[in-house]
Amino acid sequence: MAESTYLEAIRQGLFEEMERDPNVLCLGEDIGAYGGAFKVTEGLQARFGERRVIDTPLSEAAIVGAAAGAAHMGLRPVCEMQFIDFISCAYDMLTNYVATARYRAFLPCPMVVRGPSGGYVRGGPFHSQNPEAAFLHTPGLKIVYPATASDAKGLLKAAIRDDDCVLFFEHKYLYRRIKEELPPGDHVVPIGKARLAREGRDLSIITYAATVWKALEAAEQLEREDGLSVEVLDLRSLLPMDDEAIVATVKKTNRVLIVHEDTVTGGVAGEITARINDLAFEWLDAPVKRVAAHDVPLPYAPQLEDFVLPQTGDIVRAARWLAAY
Amino acid sequence: MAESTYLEAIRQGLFEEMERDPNVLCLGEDIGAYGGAFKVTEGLQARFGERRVIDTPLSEAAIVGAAAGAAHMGLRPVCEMQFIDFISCAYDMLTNYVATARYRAFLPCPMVVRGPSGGYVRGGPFHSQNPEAAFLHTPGLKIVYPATASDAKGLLKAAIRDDDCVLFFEHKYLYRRIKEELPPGDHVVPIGKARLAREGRDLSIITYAATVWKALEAAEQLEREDGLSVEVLDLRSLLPMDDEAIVATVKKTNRVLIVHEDTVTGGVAGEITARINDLAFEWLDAPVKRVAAHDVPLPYAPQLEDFVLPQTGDIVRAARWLAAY
Amino acid sequence: MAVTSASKPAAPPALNRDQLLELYYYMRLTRSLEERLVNLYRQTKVVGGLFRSLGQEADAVGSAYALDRSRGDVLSPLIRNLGSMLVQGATPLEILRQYMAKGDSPTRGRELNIHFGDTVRGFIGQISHLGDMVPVMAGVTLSFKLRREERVGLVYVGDGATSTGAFHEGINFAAVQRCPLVVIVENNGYAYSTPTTKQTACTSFKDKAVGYGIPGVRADGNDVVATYQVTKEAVDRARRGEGVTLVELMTYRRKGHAEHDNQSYVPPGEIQRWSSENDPVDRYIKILTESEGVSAAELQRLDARVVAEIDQATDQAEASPAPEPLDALAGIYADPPATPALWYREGVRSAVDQHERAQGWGTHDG
Amino acid sequence: MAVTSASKPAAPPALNRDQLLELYYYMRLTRSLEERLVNLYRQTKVVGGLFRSLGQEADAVGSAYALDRSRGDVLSPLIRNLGSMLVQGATPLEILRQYMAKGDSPTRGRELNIHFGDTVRGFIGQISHLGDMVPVMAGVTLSFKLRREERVGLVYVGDGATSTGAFHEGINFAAVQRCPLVVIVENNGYAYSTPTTKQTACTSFKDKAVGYGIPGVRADGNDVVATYQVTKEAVDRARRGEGVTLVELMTYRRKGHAEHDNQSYVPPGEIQRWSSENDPVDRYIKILTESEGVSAAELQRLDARVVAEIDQATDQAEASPAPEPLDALAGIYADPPATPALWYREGVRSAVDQHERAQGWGTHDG
Ligand SMILES: Cc1ncc(C[n+]2csc(CCOP(=O)(O)OP(=O)(O)O)c2C)c(N)n1
Ligand SMILES: Cc1ncc(C[n+]2csc(CCOP(=O)(O)OP(=O)(O)O)c2C)c(N)n1
Ligand SMILES: [Mg+2]
Ligand SMILES: [Mg+2]
Repeated sequence: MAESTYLEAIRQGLFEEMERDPNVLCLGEDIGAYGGAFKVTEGLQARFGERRVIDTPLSEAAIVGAAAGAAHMGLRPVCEMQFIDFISCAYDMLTNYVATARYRAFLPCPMVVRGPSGGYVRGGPFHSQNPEAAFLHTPGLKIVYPATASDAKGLLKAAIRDDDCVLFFEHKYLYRRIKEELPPGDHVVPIGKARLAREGRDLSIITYAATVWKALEAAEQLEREDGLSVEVLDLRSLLPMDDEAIVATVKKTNRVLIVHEDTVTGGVAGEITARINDLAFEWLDAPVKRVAAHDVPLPYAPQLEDFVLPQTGDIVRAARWLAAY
Repeated sequence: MAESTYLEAIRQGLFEEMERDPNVLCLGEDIGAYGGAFKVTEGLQARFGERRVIDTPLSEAAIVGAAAGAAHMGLRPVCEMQFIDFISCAYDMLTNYVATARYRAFLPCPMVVRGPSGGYVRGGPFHSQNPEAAFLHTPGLKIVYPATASDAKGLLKAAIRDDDCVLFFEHKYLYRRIKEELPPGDHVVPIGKARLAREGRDLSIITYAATVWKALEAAEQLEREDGLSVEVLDLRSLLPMDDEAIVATVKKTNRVLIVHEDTVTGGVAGEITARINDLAFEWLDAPVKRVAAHDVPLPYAPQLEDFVLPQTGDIVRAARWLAAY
Repeated sequence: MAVTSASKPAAPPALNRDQLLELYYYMRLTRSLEERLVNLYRQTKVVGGLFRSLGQEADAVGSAYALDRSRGDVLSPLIRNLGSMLVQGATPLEILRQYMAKGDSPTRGRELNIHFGDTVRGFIGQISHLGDMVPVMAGVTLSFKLRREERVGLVYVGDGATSTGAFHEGINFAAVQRCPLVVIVENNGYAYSTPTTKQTACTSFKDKAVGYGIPGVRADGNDVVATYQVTKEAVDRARRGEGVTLVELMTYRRKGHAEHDNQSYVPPGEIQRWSSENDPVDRYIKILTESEGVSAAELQRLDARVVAEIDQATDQAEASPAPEPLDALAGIYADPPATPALWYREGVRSAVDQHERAQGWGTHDG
Repeated sequence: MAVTSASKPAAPPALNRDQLLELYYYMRLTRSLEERLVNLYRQTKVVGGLFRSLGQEADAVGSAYALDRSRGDVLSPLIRNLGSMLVQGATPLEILRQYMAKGDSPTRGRELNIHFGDTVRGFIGQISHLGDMVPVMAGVTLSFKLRREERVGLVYVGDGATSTGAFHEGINFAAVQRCPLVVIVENNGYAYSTPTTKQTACTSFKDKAVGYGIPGVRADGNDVVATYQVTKEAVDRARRGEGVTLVELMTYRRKGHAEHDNQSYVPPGEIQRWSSENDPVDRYIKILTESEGVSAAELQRLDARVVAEIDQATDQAEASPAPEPLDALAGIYADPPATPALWYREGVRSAVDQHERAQGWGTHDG
């Protein structure tokens, strides 16, 4: 079988789910004839028609709100945010309306909000965001952020089938840069389960999305240069979070580095640290440390962006410090 | 001097700053003749006129956006959200426009967004929110959440004088329930400094806003019933956070309980835990534990709200567990 | 729902005598139920705020009456649309339980006032954030269109809520998609204390329709039949696949925003004028008795029936149990079905069992 | 900025010959500068995306020309309003440095394209989130009103951006407050790939003004003088304290949304028709030469001046230094002035010094 990119994997997931379930439909800006800003939905309208692949006005709150209304009525809308940065315009709708619908009104709200996320692409402050931390705090939502093509496909299919709203963040740096052979058949990856991306004994790196690849690079370098055996846990799902997998890796290596691309203060690493403290404090031989972006809006110039975002070298240095602790 | 409630203290702060600086103005829904939903701005329009106390349309994004524009031009707007829950409608404007204005465009944005926050008042899911965690993750904003009348006044004055945007959360349960004599003169409380609300040796409770009072109650009970000496640190400012004060209390008691009213997952306690790990891991004799709201939208019925929110008894039980660790 | 009485061929175009009396019944039920709620509020049995629609009963009842429940029409009300909810099949018992935060209320104590929904009877549980229901109802009606169902949706917004971004995005979206949606702007003169002149510079909300490329109409919202008719036309239009209509209903909020509001901001005499000259129930009684040949006795019988129904519902609601605390943790997601209690609650439920409240709390010296 | 030439009493009402030539200069400068940017983009010297205004130069230049910088007027442009920025005093050098992410660019490499501001010259640095600048400019102009300054603000939105909640809230707010604001809707037929028929059901954006209770006017945005005139009237109105005007300018986006867009969604012949029949520069040359007595030689001199200016600016911009990495940490707040580097960077700056990039990254097997 041929290899598929991360982007193609997402597109495949959309195709397969739309084929499987006539209630699945897509909503978004420029997703129809144009196929979306990144061409994720290319070919979808040609295949499923204008009724199921709808070009909307430039209105993120309306896209999300309308998806919720349609979801109440039994459809399964998948909304595209042209860049995930614009999800902020639907923040009220998602956190107040969508997330609470089942709890306060017993209204099912099976829908997905997906879009290109993340930096390392010279996109500047408004085309590079990682919004997961802004929604982690909202019971009623689920959040996934895959790092591999096969997880992208499998998690998207799970998200579309989920009976609640799933935020599906796609890392745009990975869209066309990673490729793999996808598992055959109806490949569904359960939401809420982490993936052990690399086994190790000396130290654990807990991460997700694009920095999974940086962590793997760092792990190789650390093995080569320092003889360190580094475990890399790819969370994949952030809400719910796989406490079991987190605790397992902590118990195994007793040293944890959390890595994410989002800014350090208020980022998801804080929640992970708190869970480790709570559930595995006795197993820690060193403080849980964070490698993340500096606390600034992400600047545009390569020299600045590279400085602000976490890099492989940063992970290597931080891991050495932890290993020596 | 007479005692002032928390609410009166805020009103005094507004009056004094508007007297002091003709550039200060207030914007919000029903804040003029009516004096605001909670009467915080009562008397302000009569004193300063319709040009400086402006009743706006029902448009939170416009209120915040217009405040930013006016702030660029040298004014110092104070926006009221009728309930802080509606700040979600201005989420995009605050996190993308306001927070980044200085960094990306060298535009000063001295403004305050304030409003009644928090639960324990049978307000239901949309009149009880604690939005601090949603903004903790946004460099460029500052966040304060006072627990006492004198801090409410002093921090509001500091917020209005600050050259950047300060989110000023007022706990509506405290509005008329606490009273104290306010310090005389131009009472300004610096942003970024915590307050030691009670000294202790055996255990530290780190908290802010309404749960400061629950923590103090618990501390008294623990002293009385268990002979435990409990320190209570009131953060007051969440962004920036007073790392020094946090580390000092950890080094002193070696046991930390973090308490907040907001939901536990993704709440501010995660960030605090990560900082403690980072800066004072060696001083910990027990895991950092969290007492916070259950992860659900806050329900309306007293029996449900009381169950979901953290109560004094919860703090007592958690503290006993920690002390015995 | 049947208000039985002799069926004469009706006067105004579409409504027969039974229907005319049914309109009266719902208006009276709305008003009397709110009066009962005021009593319960004063007895502190209503837990949260109380929002009145006194003087607006006609617009709520007349507009909702234009929907066809048997065809699966759906509405999304505002806090002041108690009348619409009743027309659409909500019961006084549900309303009372909801206001009193009972465990068997439609939201099991989770939400306030008339914030509850039922997709079977066709109302969607709204949230407090004004404007948000417009995009949601755009989506509800989009689903009708996509499935070629001949169903219609109706969403209410206040004069104040028209200023929200959500209103704008939602109505524009629905207009472009030609969703079968009717948007009612209830112009009751105020948003909380804010008069419409501070809400918009336009003189008539129906003029906002132009910018969305949809028809805008205006009617006397205190005339229940006129309200019904103008809404019915919009509903029929939507059902025919001709898209969105904006209907502005002119009315007046005679009570404060909520029970605590003393309306100090209202010009003297204004409320009095509306109540003496333009009460929708009084006006409708006059029409019924003077032009429709309805006798005072007939109306009294309906009034008595309303009182009896409310009395019975009140007794039942008062006897209803409080919610079970642990139920607070159920149903955030379909899967998992509940979230566990936090660690320090293991084996205890003290906050609730001891009914710990916040008395004393806050009396400390800071 | 002076385009010197003999000063004859001007033909169209308000503009003299110098001014007419100045309009030409700015349109030509806009077009040529963008062409230069395309070259630099192909050489990968432009770091991010490149957004063209080919065919829209008249609407940007003519509208901004209606402002009076000497009186402190302020504008907020869109990505396609390079011409407006130039009129308002931005220099080609600034634009080039900005696109090339240089350390001495107006944002020191922090932001893209023409996203930068200067309160002295009167432009506000916009963000990508469309619509947001309308509330911001409502506030900017509110401050003018409150201080009784006779200054005017002008904000641009695209046909697409009119669908945002922020646009609605901002224009309504400004209308109610009678802020001295002009809102230009640049109707260029598309929002990315979305034609206006999928953006709104209304046939003319100027009709949206009705709903806000403000005047709405429409002009040919490819006629630079007409654009100037209609905007000038709105500006004068605002300056007189008469509030907001919505100005719709009809134009056409001949290039894709950004350089990478192949415009496959555009009906065949449409672009060709606009470029051959309705190019704003061609049209203006015809007017200048046929009705204003401007010679071809005069225009060539201006063209040559434009090229010389751009050549010089390009050399300067290319020689400009890259930003200093540590500058990324400065100026998030007034106080503290900078945020410290994270712990694992203490003593190192390796990510940058080693110019670590992401090659190889992602070639792992998942
Ligand atoms: C987005 C938002 N902002 C503020 C509020 C607070 N609020 C509740 S009702 C109200 C006034 C509503 O006025 P209107 O829309 O005219 O409805 P009416 O009460 O007159 O029926 C306000 C400001 C809210 N619910 N939602
Ligand atoms: C709130 C928001 N949603 C989506 C986008 C992505 N986006 C950038 S430009 C664009 C199209 C804009 O069209 P229009 O407003 O007509 O301006 P034009 O490009 O035609 O000048 C879109 C969808 C955005 N910038 N902001
Ligand atoms: Mg109203
Ligand atoms: Mg456009």
